[in-house]
Amino acid sequence: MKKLIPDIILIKFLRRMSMISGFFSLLFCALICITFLQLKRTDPLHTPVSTLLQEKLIQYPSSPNLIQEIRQIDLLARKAYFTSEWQIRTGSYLLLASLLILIICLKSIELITPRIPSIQVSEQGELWNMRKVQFRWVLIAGIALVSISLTLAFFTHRMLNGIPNEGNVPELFSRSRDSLQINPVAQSPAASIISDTSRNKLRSDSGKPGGDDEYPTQQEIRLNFPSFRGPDGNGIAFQKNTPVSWDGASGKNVLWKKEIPLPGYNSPILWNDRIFLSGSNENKREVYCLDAANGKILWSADLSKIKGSPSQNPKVTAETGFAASTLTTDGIRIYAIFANGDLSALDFNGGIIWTKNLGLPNNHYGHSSSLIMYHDLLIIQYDQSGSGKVMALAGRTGDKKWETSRNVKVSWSSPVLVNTGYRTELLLSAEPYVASYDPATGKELWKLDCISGEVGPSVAYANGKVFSVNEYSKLAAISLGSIPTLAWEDNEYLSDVPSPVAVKDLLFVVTSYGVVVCYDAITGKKHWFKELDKPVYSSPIIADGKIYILDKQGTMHIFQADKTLAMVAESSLGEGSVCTPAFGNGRIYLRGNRHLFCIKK
Amino acid sequence: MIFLLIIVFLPGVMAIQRFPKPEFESGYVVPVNQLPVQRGEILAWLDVAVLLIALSLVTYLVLKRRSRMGVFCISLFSIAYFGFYRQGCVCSIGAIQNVSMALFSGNYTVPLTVLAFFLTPLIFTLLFGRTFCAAVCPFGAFQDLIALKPLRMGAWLNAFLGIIPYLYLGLAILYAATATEFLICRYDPFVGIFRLNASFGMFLFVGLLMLTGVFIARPYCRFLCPYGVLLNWMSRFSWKHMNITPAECIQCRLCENACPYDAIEYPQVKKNPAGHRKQVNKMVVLILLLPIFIFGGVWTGGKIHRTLAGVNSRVRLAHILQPAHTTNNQPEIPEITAFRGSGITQQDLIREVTRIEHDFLIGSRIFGGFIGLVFGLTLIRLIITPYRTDYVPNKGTCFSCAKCMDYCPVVKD
Amino acid sequence: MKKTILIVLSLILLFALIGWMLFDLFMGRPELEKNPYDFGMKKLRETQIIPAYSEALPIKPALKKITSVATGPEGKIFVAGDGGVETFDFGGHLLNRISFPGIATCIAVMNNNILVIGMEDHVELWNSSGIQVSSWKAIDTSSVITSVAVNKQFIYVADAGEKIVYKYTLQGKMLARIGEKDPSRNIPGFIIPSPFFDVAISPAGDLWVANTGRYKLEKYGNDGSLLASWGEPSASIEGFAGCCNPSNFTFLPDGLFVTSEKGIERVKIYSQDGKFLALVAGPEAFDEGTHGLDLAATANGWILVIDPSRNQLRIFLPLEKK
Amino acid sequence: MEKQNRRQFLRLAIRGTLFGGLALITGDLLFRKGGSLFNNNIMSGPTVWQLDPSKCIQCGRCATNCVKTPSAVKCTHAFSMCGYCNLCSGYFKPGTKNLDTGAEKQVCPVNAIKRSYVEDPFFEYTIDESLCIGCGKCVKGCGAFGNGSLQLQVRHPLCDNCNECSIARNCPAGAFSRVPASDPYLLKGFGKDRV
Repeated sequence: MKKLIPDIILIKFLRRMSMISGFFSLLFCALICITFLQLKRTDPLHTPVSTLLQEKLIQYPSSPNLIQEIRQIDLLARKAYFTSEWQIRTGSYLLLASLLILIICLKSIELITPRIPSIQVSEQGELWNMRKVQFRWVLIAGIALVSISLTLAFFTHRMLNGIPNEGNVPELFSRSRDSLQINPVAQSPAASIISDTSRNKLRSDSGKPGGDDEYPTQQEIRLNFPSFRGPDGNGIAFQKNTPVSWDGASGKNVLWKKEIPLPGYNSPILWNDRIFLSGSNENKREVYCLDAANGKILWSADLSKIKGSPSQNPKVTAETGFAASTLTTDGIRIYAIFANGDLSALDFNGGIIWTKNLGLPNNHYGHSSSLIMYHDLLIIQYDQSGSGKVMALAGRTGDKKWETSRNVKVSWSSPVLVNTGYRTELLLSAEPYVASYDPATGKELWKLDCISGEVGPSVAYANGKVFSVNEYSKLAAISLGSIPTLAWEDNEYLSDVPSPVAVKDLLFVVTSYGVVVCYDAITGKKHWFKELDKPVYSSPIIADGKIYILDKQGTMHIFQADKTLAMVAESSLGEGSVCTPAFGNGRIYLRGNRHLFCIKK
Repeated sequence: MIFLLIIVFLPGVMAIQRFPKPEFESGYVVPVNQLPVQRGEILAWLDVAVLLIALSLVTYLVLKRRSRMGVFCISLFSIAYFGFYRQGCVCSIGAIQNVSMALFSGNYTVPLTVLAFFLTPLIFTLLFGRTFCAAVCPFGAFQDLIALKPLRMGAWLNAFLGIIPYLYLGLAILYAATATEFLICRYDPFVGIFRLNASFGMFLFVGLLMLTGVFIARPYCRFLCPYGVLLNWMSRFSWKHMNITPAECIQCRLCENACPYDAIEYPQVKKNPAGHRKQVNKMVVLILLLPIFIFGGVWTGGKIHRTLAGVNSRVRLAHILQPAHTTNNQPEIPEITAFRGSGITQQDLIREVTRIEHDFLIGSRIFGGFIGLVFGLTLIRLIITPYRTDYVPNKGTCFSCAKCMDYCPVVKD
Repeated sequence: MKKTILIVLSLILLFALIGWMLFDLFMGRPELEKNPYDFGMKKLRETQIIPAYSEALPIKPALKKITSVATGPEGKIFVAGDGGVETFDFGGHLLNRISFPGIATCIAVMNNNILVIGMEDHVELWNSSGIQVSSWKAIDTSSVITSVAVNKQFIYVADAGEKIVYKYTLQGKMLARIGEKDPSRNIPGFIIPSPFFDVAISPAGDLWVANTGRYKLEKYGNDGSLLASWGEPSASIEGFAGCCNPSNFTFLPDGLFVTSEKGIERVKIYSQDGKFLALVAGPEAFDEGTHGLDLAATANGWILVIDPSRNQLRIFLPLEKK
Repeated sequence: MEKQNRRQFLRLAIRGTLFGGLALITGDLLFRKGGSLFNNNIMSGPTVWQLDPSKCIQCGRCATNCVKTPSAVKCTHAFSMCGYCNLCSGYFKPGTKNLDTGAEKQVCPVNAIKRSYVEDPFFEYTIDESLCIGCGKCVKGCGAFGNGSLQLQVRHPLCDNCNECSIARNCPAGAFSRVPASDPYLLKGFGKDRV
């Protein structure tokens, strides 16, 4: 039988066809891609031009030609939108068609071309070595697989641990929790550590403010005593085997004592082998760095005349002084604030990194709120009569990262940073409310009207409960949750200087006239109370399961932090004190009216 | 057939007790919402019928008539019907997930039609080999169509890539069993083509896959398809499997390069140079190692279970809810809005997530063990000496596409 | 040779695809892609001005669904809801509870401490010790009573179903239908698209009604004539935002209006002639989508807001003038 | 050759086991409590995807995530709940003053809502589904201020009824679920609950 067209020609023709169709299919493919991207990017009504005009329209409503303009643009935009949709649809049809032609051509070429049976020696080679190679590669695949999955697991692990865990969580979490338990503090440290590390991670990859700056981990911080009332500012120290008995007069268990040149009611802070505190009078402001080993003053930085420092002195009372605010450190820099609003950052050798003045505080007793660090942010509570605010400065540069104004009266309390289970909250207390802020952004998380008067004590926190107290007001226990609410309140024993401290389900309130009360944190019923019959200004600290209360005459009253009243010891300093102790491992640093004492077991 | 799509208008039967609407004086009547419904169940059964017919037809063509042309025609039909008309969404491959979800997570019962789609090909394969892959599966048929310049790959590559489907299958079952998601459907490259509509990512995905498909024949079937794993098992022990030659093989070697899928086994009569005893020892060692492989898998599975769980939407939500995400400057993430609206407390969510992760721990351990086993067996298989006198299809990997038959000069007398 | 290259290339492609699948599966962050069709609610809910009030501890009634609040003489707070009425003092301490079946949709209090409680379709009178004084017969099957107001002689009942305000004697005798569409007396009639329809008596003794379909507050005389009206729709702080606002309103002792809105949840204070004065609480104080913020004001100027979404009675105290 | 026979037998045995396995799975799926055959929760028939408007938060993903363009999810107007407002917050941008159908005032990005006069002061709003892209902007507006009579629904003739709905996978509110094909729609406000 004779063919109409000889194969050669047919094949040539088919080749052409396939070429052409191939070209077209590529073309259509490209076009589809382009239009697709266009389509996905645009919402018809939100072309940049129209949005611009819209804004203009808000300024001049009912300007006819403006409206006309918008409508035209809008119409065009919609047209464009629908045409591009149409284009894609038709485009894909065409693409398919051309592909079909291509395939048909090639297939038929394949059919027409006479197939010569080929018997070339297969490249497969001997089965045995072939099998050997296969064997090897399967093994390789296995190893690769395991290693890949392990790396994957490793890299995503921390992030996955960041899940909030608090309250009665099933065992899967709680196990990991115990393993990380460092201390008897109420809120699971594991939770805070984990969520913090995870936040670091999330922060660094979402490039949040200060993400570039490094700062110590929670564990490091908790080995030290970097701010007023401990790492979190809530009166909890994480050190173990702390001394209980000493005697300043006889020098028993006193490792060293050192006179501090200038007076100041601020408390010492500790980082590794160094202690920092400040002193000031009307015209001199100094920060001191002492060697923890021997009490030698390693350096003292003179901050008397910094740029922008106000000429006139703030009016302060003798009970507050010019240096009531305790310093803080992030292990890289030390930050100090004085009663006239002078704020400075020093390096560990006493070099001044930056200074600024926050404006003379309008505060009739004198500014006394202490500083605290959140990651690389220096957080300052600046409640003055007329304008309350809280702000965060970048530790490295002193640039303001955020500032949130607070509708409060002037206060003397200090900020507290606690992890409430799935986030770290910045807790401030001042008339009329206790408020919580996101330390990263300054966004107010919640507030609750429950405190009044001239608030001096800072808040305490344990197990999802925040405790705030003030004289002539009340003791309020706030239970957090979706909406924080007042759990219970009491007004029998109130303090106007010492801050309360809470641990697990116990709350300890020390009144300024010297009564120690232990409450049940959940119900508010009193477990026990003890009259020291000496006034107390220093804030109590709980360390190693004991509560340390230093009265104004310098006697440290130490009780078990427990439901039942158990006196551990009473040790006197031989010098009056109103400052809060700082704890190092096996040591306590106490600032008396004139000296700094180091107590060692 | 397309016009068989029935549309029912539900009249406003639903009793509406609500805030009274404005009374109109102009005699305006409130229109009724028209709520048309899906195509009826009968059509689903019709699909099953079509599947059955197509399967038996292909089987007949391959085993009795040995006609490649017929198979080709059927493949065109199934591309047209299962592909472009049914939009590739009556799919045996996907049915794996419905079945495993129904098996493991209680509150889902698999529709009978889906079950039918899952079973029929398996049973057919158990009897006659992978005739489903040959031409009935639209995906296979489509790839067969575009395999224009199939190149042969080294046996080691086949072995190496041959592992992937097992992983895919394991993951798919894991996610379906935990009611997390349908992995196979999510990354199904071909529905996009059949629908002429896909997200841009999938569009590129399928484009590139087709490109590979030109040179590597049936890349999806061989190196991804999870259903292929099951079919492979079935086919290995099939009752009647197609053969290259209709009668006695004459060792003409014409079919050596006939198979674009490297599924032809060459004759093997020589003894292993390494010696029989050595081989037996190797075998024994491997068999002893098998438990270790499995435990290795279990261990690894336990390690990555959190990573795997991260895909689950609830777990993802728990991450999103971390305060680091909720800053006030950027617009709020919808997940958070929805969560707040849902009235579930964070604690409840955490408890739920913990449960899910626990399920995943168990699941991924089993998954790991399974993969370990697969490795072990694959290695053992590579030790065993085959003894073959003829050129025969590898019953596991052969798609029964009948391509090789045309190469065989032998005719049945 | 060419073959091997092709193979290698296509293999690389294959692996790239698988890699993409894995990446998309484990690293994909669908939640971060922004919504091109955002309605812009967040922007609308941002208020430019600071509230002139600060919030105190909310009262949490035991009632299931609280709907309405009223203040009585000697500074009692009455909260009505599903299955009863609870009475509180200013300290938020529960004084007593009246229980009855059905949902009390609104409440008003007479000087002699008699409670006027609007049920779904009728009105009941109770005395404060929990004894039912009387229960009037249902007005109409389609009635939806959303608010009651009472002065010395009359009880006014707002019926969102009938879109009318009824005037009753204290004994429950219906005297008049107020606010019916009447072009001759140029009364436009009430348009009530959704069941939010509030009435209140001003300290001056005038009857005010919220005509939510027209975004206005309207003042009616004893004879049912329309005396005055003010209000206009606007998303900005001065106006009433969108449909069915103001959803509720009440009066301060000095005769200022306190209004609440849904959609953009906010509580605001207007002067007697409808000039915007101050913001009590902005949207950020409420959950998005909170409907029906019923209002009441105490003699000392506190503003009580029913928050159905949190089922709390929110209390706002005026900040001292600076 | 008995070696061959042993092979044969082995194959037969394994074939039997495989078959048995399949049979087991099937049996379990069919006959277990609530299985495909004897179950009381009528799920054994084909299922379709359903959007629960009471969960929906109008995140706009129905428009962007559906495998079809435009999406198979459309805005549905439950007329019997509509207040027929003159100022419809689902139609007009917030703060619109003089109410005409000018493009600069419309919420809908694709002009899919038709506003027609009924009588003073009532207007009827109807959705042109051929235009609607299911973005839910109007739904947001209507729900926030009005009765919420505008609701998103999966329009089933358009829906491909994927084995796994890609919107469902990305729905932040988990508003999608498989339901029996027998009653595919769910509109908020029908039945007991008042708006």
